[in-house]
Amino acid sequence: MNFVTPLFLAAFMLLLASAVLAIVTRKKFSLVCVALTALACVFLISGALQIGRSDSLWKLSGPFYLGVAPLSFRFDALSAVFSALLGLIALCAALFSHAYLKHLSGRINQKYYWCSLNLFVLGMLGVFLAANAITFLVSWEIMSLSSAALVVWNFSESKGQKAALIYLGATRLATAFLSAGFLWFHHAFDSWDFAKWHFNQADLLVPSMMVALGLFIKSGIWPFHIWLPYAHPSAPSSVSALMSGVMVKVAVYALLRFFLIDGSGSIYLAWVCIALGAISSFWGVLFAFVQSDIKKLLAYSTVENLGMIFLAAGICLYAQVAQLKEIAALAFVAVIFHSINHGLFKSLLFFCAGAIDSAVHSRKLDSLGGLINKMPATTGSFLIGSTAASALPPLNGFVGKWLIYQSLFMLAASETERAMNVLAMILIGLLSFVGGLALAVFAKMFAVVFLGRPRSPAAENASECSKLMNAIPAALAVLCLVCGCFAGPLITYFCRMHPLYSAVSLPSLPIGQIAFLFLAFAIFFYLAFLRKNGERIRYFSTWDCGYGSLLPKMQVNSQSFAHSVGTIFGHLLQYVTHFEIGGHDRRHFPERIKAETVMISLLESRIYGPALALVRLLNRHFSKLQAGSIHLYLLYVFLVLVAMIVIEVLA
Amino acid sequence: MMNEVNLLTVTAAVFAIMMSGSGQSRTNLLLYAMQTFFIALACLAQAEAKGSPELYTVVIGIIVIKVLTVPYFLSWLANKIEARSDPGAFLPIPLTMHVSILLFALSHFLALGLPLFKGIGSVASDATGAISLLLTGMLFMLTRRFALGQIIGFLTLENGIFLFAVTQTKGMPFIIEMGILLDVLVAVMIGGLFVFRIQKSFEHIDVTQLNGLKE
Amino acid sequence: MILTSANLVFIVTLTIMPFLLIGVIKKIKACFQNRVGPPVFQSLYNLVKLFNKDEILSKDCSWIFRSGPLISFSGMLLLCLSVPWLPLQPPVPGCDIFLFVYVLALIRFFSIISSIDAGSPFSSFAASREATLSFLAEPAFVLALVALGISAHSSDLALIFGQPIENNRIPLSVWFFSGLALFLSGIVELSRMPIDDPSTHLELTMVHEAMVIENSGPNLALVEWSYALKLLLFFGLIAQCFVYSLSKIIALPPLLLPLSVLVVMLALGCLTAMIESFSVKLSWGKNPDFIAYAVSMSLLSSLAAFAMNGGS
Amino acid sequence: MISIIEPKDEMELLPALKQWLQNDEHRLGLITSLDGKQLVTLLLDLASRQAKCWITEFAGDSYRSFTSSVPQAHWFERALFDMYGLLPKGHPRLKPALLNEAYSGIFAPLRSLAEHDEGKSYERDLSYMDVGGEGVYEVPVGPVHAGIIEPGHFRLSCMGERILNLEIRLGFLHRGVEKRLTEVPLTKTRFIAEAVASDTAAANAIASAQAIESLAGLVVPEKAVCLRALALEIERLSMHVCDLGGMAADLGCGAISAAFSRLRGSVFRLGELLSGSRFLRAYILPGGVARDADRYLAEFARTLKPLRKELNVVIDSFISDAMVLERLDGVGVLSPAFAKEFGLVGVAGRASAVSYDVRKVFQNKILPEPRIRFESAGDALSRTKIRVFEIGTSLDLIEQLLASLPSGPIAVAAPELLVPDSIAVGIVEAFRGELIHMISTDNKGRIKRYAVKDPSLNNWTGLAIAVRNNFLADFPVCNKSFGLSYSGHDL
Repeated sequence: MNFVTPLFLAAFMLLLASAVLAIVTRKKFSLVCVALTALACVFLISGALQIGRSDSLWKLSGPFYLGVAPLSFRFDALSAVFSALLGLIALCAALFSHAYLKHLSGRINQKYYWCSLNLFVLGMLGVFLAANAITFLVSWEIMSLSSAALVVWNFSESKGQKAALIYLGATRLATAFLSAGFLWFHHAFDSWDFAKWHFNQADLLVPSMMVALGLFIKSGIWPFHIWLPYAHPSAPSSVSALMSGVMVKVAVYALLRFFLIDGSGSIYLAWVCIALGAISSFWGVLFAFVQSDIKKLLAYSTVENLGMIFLAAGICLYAQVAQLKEIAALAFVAVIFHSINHGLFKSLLFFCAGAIDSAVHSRKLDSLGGLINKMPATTGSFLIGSTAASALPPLNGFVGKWLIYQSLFMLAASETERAMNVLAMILIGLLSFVGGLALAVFAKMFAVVFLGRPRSPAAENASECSKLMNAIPAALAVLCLVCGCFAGPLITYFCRMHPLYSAVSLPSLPIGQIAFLFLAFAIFFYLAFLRKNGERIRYFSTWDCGYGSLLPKMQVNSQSFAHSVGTIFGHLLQYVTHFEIGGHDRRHFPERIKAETVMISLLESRIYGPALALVRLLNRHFSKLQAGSIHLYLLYVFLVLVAMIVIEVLA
Repeated sequence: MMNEVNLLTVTAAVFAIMMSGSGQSRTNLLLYAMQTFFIALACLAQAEAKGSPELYTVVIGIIVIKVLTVPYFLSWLANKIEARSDPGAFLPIPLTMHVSILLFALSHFLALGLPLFKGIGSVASDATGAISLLLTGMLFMLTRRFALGQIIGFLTLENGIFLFAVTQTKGMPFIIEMGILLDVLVAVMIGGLFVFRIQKSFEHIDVTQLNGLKE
Repeated sequence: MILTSANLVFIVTLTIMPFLLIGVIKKIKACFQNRVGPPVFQSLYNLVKLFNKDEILSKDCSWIFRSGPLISFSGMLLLCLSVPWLPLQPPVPGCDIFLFVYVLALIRFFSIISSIDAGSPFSSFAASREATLSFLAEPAFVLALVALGISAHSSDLALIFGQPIENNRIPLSVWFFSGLALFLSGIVELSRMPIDDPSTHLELTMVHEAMVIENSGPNLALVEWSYALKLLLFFGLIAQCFVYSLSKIIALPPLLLPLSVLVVMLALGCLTAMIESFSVKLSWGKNPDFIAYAVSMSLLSSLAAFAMNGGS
Repeated sequence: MISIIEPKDEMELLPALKQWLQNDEHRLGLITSLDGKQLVTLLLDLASRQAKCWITEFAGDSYRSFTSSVPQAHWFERALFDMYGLLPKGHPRLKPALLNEAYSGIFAPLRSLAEHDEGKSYERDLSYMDVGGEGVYEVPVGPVHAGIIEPGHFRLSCMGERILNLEIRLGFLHRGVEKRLTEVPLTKTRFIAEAVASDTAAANAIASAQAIESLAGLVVPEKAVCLRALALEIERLSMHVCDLGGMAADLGCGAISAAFSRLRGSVFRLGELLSGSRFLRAYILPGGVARDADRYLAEFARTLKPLRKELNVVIDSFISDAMVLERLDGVGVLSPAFAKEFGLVGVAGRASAVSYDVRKVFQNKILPEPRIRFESAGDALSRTKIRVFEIGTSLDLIEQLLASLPSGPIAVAAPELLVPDSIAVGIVEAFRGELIHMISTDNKGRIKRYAVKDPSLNNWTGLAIAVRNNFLADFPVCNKSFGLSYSGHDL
């Protein structure tokens, strides 16, 4: 008995109902909305789990025809995986929001929030299930607009305005490219059905690049990443979790669906993916290191992880062209697995960031510290999230990264073009560098937020937030651990999803055993050496060189931790420290010194800024053409007509 | 596969790469001497292989002039003008080393693409070291700020040309090779004098400052 | 884990060798300073002493503080049992290059956060230094191993190292350059001169020593023990690189292989001691230049790996 | 030498001082007070080899601060505030120099008991500058240090690895030396004087003896003058070798540091042969020296000869090492302008183009003149180079003194009482630089006020300025290259 279609249908309906309910009712709707959304997510997950390997198609016809094509949905393993992820994160986000919104109460319109959130989830679900271009675009638009609405919730602040504008601009651009590409494909294949399209045909390079470009923009990969660090800090944490955990994966899903799953590949797209992926993983982690706002840091880390996913996708594409089956299968699994991983740990981290924000009312790393004693549960989840994000064994982040490394390693050792071997080698070097930096980023963040002494009174007086807000990150942390330790079956499952590689056997890692041995060692040595000393521990203040109590300022903070890196990569980061020395005799006896470090985003200042300025300049000139006189417009029409006739005649 | 000459030339090139990663004059000179010594050895191996006796004289000439005299003279000079280290220009010095490794890989591919002089029994991959030396020398000259670095870069470049000639041709006439050696010596001496002059008139030997002399 | 003769040798050397290495380094340094120096096994005696001592903890620190040494020791021990630092099959199979690198990273992560935990100004800036240095050196370390792996057509460390000589397909130059790269990045990872001075008393210049400045008693013992194991692990791998590259020139009898690796490890200890007696600790700003050398060596090693791989 | 005493009006003091310092041959020696009712400004005229005291009487317990025009004065004024509670009005950074948190606000050590009974309390500003800006953190170092050194607290404000500001707090060792020196009998003075800073025992003893001798009108026998100079140079040699060894240890060259320590032992041996004490203690007394070394001179020469050779080998291998040069080059730069304005002395001064050396100006004419060298880079390298050069100079001087040692008595008897109502100073080039002991007598010829100015007093500010914008990890190297004294400062 197949319950898939009804389950999904129910999920759709419930989401829609929840969205409508939020707007319509006037009373205490929040709880009902949460319940409806959560129920929808549960249906979603159970539906996704039931899909298995059988594909099925479900069409909505009649009134939902939309003029050109019916809304049609397809349920297969790939969409199942991603919708399961969506269901899970959306469930968490809905439950989390319920508690979290109290923190924002007064500043956020809850009706508006719940409606947008439900639509957002609905849109993403639509994209994951879309079987034709129209359905895809419609869902895509719902997703983009509702997420934009969620980003702009504090439109009154100028920061929020800027974030919303940049985000909206990026989404518009992405939709524009996608639509153009889809139109072209429709023209080529005379159908809106994805099943009939072949993206990797050599003569359709231009439209597939357009589609890819749209996806790149949406995924926030370099150099289109600039909307991420604006949108994430601006949106509420639960939305950031959903955006970073799932929404950017929509682009990955589309990439998989359009370009990867059919087993052919375009070599040009492979190069683009590899290049942009490599650059953005490096760029993202480097910028993440020097950030001092938790959510900005997490946003840049998303850029890094997306970079790695796209890098793996590029390798998969290349290997498909070069007929390297094993590598292609590895990279394919890596793309899916790391998308899931990133969805899990990044949303976990964003939820924790929300919890911290609601407890301390600050996201500035340099005003936190010492939260481990105040928020023990959040600390535990955050620690697991950080270790997963730094790709440390035995967590899921490591397995994802290991798959990418392994595919690169096999590529470097394979008998293919020599240049590709060398490139794979260089990419391994780059990834290890990125890995080292990511470790530094998350070690810094964890240590500055949770350890040491509190750096502000707010952090001093923080207290643990509600149980629900603790339970959700904790559940995700457990999932991270499970996905890491029992990665073997998952890897096999993901590999089977690809129609061509289901028989390929992949190298595997005894990560579960290693983790078990490690744990056994740790417990044994704890019991052997540390525990029996319990009564022989004396407590004393931290070594202060005999001067007296240490101030909160006397421990390294986020910016100082990253300062060396900032100076080493000063050119890329545009990292400059300004000094302000004041006083009556500032040469000999300065009375005030102030040091301020500024960073100007190279891309924004050198590329996007001038480009925007150019557009504005052109606008100013072109606006003269639009004088508002009907005669002028008639003149234009006339001129165009004449021009077309001339062209026709000449042709 | 590797033969002796190849191994020696590649070793010389590796020394040149290591040289390009150091900003210290004395380390540079030491590594230059090592590099030239291995070139002399390569020359010796070539002499063995081809049985050309006049090459032995050239080897002795290289060792006396380029391995011993020139580095010694330059390190004396560096001491004299207190040019201990070079801060580098255009590119950070550690990056120069990585770029020169890239150039090394490039010269490997380039050498594989060279037309072979099959008749004289040379192997294309021998040229890897020579081309790499040439490129590294040029890069070295480009990335150093002080005149001493330019001289060392020039010498490395010259080593590359010499090595190319030795490994890829049947061998230049003896007299020309010796002449080149003497030329190098003279060039270094004159270069040293220039360094002194620059030092004297500008109080430092930063050649980027010479740009300011243009009208 | 089955108790074979190889495993027995492995475990016996694992218990003695780390302390011997540290002892030899200290002894030779003392020699250069006209001192008699501590007994060779002093670090072992120190360990026993520390395990019997009381522990002082900072009031500001949490459970993270004590987890750092514990995780670092357990991880090191795990690595020492699964990485073939002696040319024998390790007791625990299945460690590949990337797992090795990332278990080291796990240890580093926890040592960084545990050093910041107490909120000491010294250990927290040392943690920042450790993070900076290690990610700069990471590519050198990984690429050196990967170059070996590419030549051996496997990423399993047991198939790269720990092989009998006749099975060893990796060319001399790859062994040699990887050995150099591992040595240079090992200096960074092990915080030895000229990156970090392990015998200095100056808190402001230290890296590793300042990170563990708050540890005491059994906690400190675990830190020191895991450091000794790390030294063993790195020196074992480096020594194997050099021994294998030597074995390409001189035929070594297979039975002598583990022995000669042990000898080379001690020789590396001597070399380290010499560097530490005569070299100058680099200025903080010059450390990236030093690490650039390590990266260069690993790049050369990978180039060699490709050049030699071409024939097959 | 007996200094010329000139009364100066409070209003004309500052312009006069500014005018005095316009001349390159003039220096400000010391600003202090006799009993808290006046300012004593000691001025040195290097051309005419004279010392001059301006005595400014003023009412109340505050005066106009000089610091804004004469930066060198700031530490003197801080010390005056600590010792007498004299408030310098308009001082930009009036923080304790000699006292710390442990002393109550009422306590001013050199004020009379009567004034203490009045119960006047002083607000001591014990804060540190709070360097602003995001990402700035503070590293407190000391007063208990990891090495076995004396207490001092350094508050470093850093941005990452860069030092933005250093504030130095000393005074943890306040021992009441100056007060005690006025209380003990004249015959015991020398023991306390040489304990002002025990690594500078000979120089302190000589300065003290010189001041007392001038007040007693004694002429020291020539042989004693030469033996004293010998002791001074041995001390200089030993401490410079020690400092170089410390520098080598801080840079991490264990072997070279050990070699320096061993050689310092040989220098101690020289001191023992000369004076009977390895640290030259209890050797110099007013009127001459305590012991004739004739019997040991042969042994002395035998020890000296190989020492010079060995020292040269070790120093060469240290200072010609390219890595050492690179390491020290450009670290801890103190520009000549700052050095001049803060009146730096000694090695640190000569490394920043302040060529002043007491031996050139104030020493006895019969002694051989030292070669003086100065550098203008002002970095740790130049300080090390100057130190190396001075080791050579000291060895030369020791050889010259040994070759031309006059014969005759080694001491004359010292009197019980001194010339009343006058001020005398003893100025010596200690190994750290200009050391001044100033003694003022009351109307009965007893010591009324004994002031000591250690060379470190001039130089601590130099250190604080030199480390700005350096790497945090370079602070020990900067500190060692200055090689300053804590106990000499904390009297």
